[in-house]
Amino acid sequence: MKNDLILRVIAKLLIPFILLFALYVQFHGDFGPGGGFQAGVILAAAVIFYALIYGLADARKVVPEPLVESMMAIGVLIYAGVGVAGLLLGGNYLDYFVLDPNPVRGQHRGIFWVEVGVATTVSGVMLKIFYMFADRGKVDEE
Amino acid sequence: MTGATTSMTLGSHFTYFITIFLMVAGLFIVISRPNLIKKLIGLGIFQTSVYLLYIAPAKLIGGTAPILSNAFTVYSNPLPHVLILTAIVVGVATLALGLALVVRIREAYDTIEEDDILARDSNAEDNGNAT
Amino acid sequence: MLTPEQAILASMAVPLTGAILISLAGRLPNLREAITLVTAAVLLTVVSTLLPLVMAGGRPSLVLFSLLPGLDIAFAVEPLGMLFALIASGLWIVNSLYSIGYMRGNQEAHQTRFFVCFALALAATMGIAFSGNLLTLFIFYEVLTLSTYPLVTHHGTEKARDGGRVYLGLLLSTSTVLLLPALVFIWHVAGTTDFTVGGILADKLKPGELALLLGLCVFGIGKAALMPFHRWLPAAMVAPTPVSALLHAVAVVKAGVFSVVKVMVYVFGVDTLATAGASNWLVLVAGFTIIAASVVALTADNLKRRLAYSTISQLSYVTMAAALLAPLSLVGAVLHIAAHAVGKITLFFAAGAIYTAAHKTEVSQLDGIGRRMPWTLGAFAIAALSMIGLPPTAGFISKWYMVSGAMASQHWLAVTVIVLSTLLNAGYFLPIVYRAFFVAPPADGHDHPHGEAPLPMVIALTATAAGTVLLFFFPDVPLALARQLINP
Amino acid sequence: MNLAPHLPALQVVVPLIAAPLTVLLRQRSVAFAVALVASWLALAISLLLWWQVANTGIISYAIGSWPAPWGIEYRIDRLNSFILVLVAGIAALVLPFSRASIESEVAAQQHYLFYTMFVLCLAGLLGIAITGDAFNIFVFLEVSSLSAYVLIALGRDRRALFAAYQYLLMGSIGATFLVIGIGLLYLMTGTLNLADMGQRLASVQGTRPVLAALAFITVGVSLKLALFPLHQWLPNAYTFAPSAVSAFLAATATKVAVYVLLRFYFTVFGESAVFARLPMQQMMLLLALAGMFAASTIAIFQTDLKRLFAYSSVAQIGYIILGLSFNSVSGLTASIVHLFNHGVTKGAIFMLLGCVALGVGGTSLTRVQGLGKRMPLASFGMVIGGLSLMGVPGTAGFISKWYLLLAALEQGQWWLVFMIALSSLLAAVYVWRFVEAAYLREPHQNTTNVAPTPWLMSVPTAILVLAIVYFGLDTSFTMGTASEAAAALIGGSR
Repeated sequence: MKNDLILRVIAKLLIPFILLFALYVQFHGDFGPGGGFQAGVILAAAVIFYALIYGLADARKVVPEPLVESMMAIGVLIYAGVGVAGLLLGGNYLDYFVLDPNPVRGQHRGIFWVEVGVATTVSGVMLKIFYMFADRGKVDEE
Repeated sequence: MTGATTSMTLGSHFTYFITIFLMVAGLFIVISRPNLIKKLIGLGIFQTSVYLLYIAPAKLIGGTAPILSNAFTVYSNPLPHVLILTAIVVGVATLALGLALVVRIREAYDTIEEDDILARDSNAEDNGNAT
Repeated sequence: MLTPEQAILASMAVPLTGAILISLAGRLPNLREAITLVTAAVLLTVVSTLLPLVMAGGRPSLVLFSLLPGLDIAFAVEPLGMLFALIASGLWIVNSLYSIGYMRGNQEAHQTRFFVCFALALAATMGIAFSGNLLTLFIFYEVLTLSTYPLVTHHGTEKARDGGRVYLGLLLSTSTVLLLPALVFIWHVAGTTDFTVGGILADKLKPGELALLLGLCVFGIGKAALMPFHRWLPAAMVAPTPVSALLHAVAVVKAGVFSVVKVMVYVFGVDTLATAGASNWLVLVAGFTIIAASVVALTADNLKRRLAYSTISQLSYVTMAAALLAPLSLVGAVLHIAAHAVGKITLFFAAGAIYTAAHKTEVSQLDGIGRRMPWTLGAFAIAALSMIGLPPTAGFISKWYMVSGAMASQHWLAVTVIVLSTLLNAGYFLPIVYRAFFVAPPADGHDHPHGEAPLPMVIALTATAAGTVLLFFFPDVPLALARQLINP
Repeated sequence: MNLAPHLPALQVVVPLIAAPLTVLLRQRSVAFAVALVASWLALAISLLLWWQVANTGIISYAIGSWPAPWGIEYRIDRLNSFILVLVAGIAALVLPFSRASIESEVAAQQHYLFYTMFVLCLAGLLGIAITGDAFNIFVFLEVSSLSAYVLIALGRDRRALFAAYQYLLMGSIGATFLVIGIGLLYLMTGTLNLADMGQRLASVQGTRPVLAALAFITVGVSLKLALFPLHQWLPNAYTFAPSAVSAFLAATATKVAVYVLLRFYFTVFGESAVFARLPMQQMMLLLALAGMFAASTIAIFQTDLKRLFAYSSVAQIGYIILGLSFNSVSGLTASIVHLFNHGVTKGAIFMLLGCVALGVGGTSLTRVQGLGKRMPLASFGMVIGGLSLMGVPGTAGFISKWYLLLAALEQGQWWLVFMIALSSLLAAVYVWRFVEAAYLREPHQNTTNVAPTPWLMSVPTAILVLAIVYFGLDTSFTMGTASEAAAALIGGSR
């Protein structure tokens, strides 16, 4: 597949849009359907798509495995960090109201960062699963 | 919640029948199939039935997505959706872990049939090189 | 000088410390044996300091700590426990002397382990003697079982292990399946398990329940070797003879009957049992055990086996006498604990001496042996008289009280049992004495020349035989303690 | 700022944050340090919480400041503060133990993963115990279970993989049953808060969905707590998992599942509803007895010590359920205190087996022959643990057995008293198999070179063994908490 010109060109065209769509789903999640889970999966799908067309080795260069593992961890940390921030600002754990003088904006801010954390972890996990399975049995065509 | 308001008819409760069918079918697959992958598929079906169990009653006929607006007064219950989103994530994690285990089992045993695995282990024990 | 409370603690701490020191001195046999003897002497001294106080009516007690509210690890000294502690600690000295001779004479292995376990067993025995409630007694009872197990299996052979399995299995199972539920039940009913004069169960249970509970206790105390739970005693005879002597003539089996008497007097209460008639069945069971065990002893050729069955039968004297509930028979029961202890330990000592000197274990091999080992067999004869209950030995006094008690309470069945068993006792002991002294030794030449056993052993068995006679002439202390038991 | 009011959240959050940190740091000694600090902090927090609850009563903490019936509530009473102490305490001891233990049992590049999964599992178990929200229980249950599957699969033996797979299937089915039950309850009451649910159930008590929910939850949780005959996953999982994992799971995972059952029975359904409408009492009694006898009997015939004690766990779970089935304060007290005491005992035994496995290269009965000479302290510890399983006075096991016997007597069930005593005899038999091998057989010739036990392993193990004796002598902590918790469970329900 690596040598199929059409696929490679179309992939190059599509992947930026997939990434863009992921960001849209991520940020629009506050107002409409969407959010971190979906965005994370779409983000991961873009990379998986890339791996399918350009090969696993190339994908590993773009998104190396340690990065993927770190993404899983960092996402959880962001989520937990928002909770701790609530604690530090005098509220309960995961209290968003205190994140901003204006409680409504506080809610907004809290949700935003939580969703960032979720997206990071979900895409990390998805990629990790993909890498893990794709690696087995050496099906990668080199 | 919702279903309880209408009378007990087959039609009004059809989601429950589907739920129970999926539940029993999934469980049956888990129990009856010796193939480890098929067992996981059964487990997936079994878990899916739970999603339906939660989601179906949350939908109010005529209700909209629970986003405040002056135009609507009837909303579907959002909480089950959130719960099930969590449950789906849990299900995905379980499935991924299960599949990963199956992959490694296949590498270690060269088979994914339950009977074969058990047979191979008991042979190993007989030869005294179990541990 | 020790305060009474300190003395109680010291009576357990001394053998424990001894055990530690003995294990440390394992490399130096002479030092090790010296420690054993010193420990035993110190223990007897400590226990003796309590005697005047108890004779004067003092009842020192001590609560170590509480497991649960109302459930304490507590100690209390009363006449019965005092007597038991005196016997056990006194005979330990003699026995240590004897063990040294026996273990060296037979070149036994693992001698350090032997002496350590012995000291541990003595600590547990002291705990049983001075326990202030049934729970404490139960705990030390189990410790005694566990600490004597290595002694029983000392030889480490398959046979020893089998014997050990029966020993441990029977004692552990009776105590957990029968005694422990009884203990919980008593606590449930009475809210306490303290040993109290007059008992703690008065007016709390129906006669049937009392009888059932008594059964649980008496059979649960498997060390009392009441049939059908007597099999551990012959099984445990695979142990070296000093073990059989001290543990299966004194500490373990006496701990059993001691516990039975203590439970009947201080938990159930003599009056409660008498009013309910809850112990009548026990007289029958104990009587049956006496006769049946004597008959088995009559047919046994192995000397130690014969002694073992004799022990079973003699233990049931105590149980039966206690179950009669008459004051005189209770005195008899208490005295018999002492009388049988000194008598039976002499018999075992003699058996061990014969084994050490002549390597003989069967009764039929003993023809003419009395001429070569006059001291040993002389002591044997005196102890045998005590077993039968003839003067001038201690056995006569205890049997006298028992028969008087049985007669006073007009329990003719019990009287019959005692008379019949006396005949049987004579029937299995006198032939041994006769063979030893009056039958000519076999002339088939398989014999190797031998004389008496090593000196420490002879000293020990002579001492205990002398004790048997002395106890006949000076029974004041045991008698006084026994009287205190029935007239608190 | 004052962290004291936020202890309930921190109880779960501390290990939860430690988990990604160990992944990020990767280096195994750093990961170990992070996990260790987290587990010790968790223990400190749990003790503080226990102390607070003992002095000031129930603590309620609203996550995100959303008040109780709507938001997720962390609710700590006597019962779960006790469970928290058990779980955190065992974790705090097993973690230092695991450092040296996994050295020989887990591949080196997976060590940081081990710590990640361990603290994640810890967070999950603590979360189950602390939360007052039904669905949250399910989520934390899955967090702990998923990490437990991974931990088991880390075992070197290939059978560990299959054991983990089986556990995964059974565990997922159990969790799904639980979530079905919770769903039915939610349909009937419209709330997920356990306390609120309990109040609202009163009006729909006895309707068919509620009964179905009871059945689903009972079966689901029974799978998790390995109630006979739903215990099939347990022996393999405990046998082939790394020793540290066996110790941790044996001491905590099933115990937390028991807690969930207690919570649903007594706080949500109420004991009258559970025991009056269905023959739950008889059923539980029967299963408990069957477990006590069948599992003990199977244990007697095992040749591997880990497996032997795994079956013993199933039997001991029977005791806990037996106490529950009495439906009385003393029965519940016995259950709760046995839950704790058995956790401590089994934790110690499996840790000792870890030391033994390291020392003589295995835990089969032939390997441990002559262990009394080879590893005198470890064998002595095993004997103490065994005595506690038998319920010998002076050990923790005696206290719980004592209360169980008392509870049976209160019911007037004499035959049960004897059954309990008989089953402890069976325990004596399987413990004896070890004693005989260790003390009465000549040492196995392959075990002449005993690897020394590192102090990181021996010290935590020794602490836990001493704890067996300590809790057998000083019962103020265990009994005090358990009896109050039991009284609150029975009294607090309708």
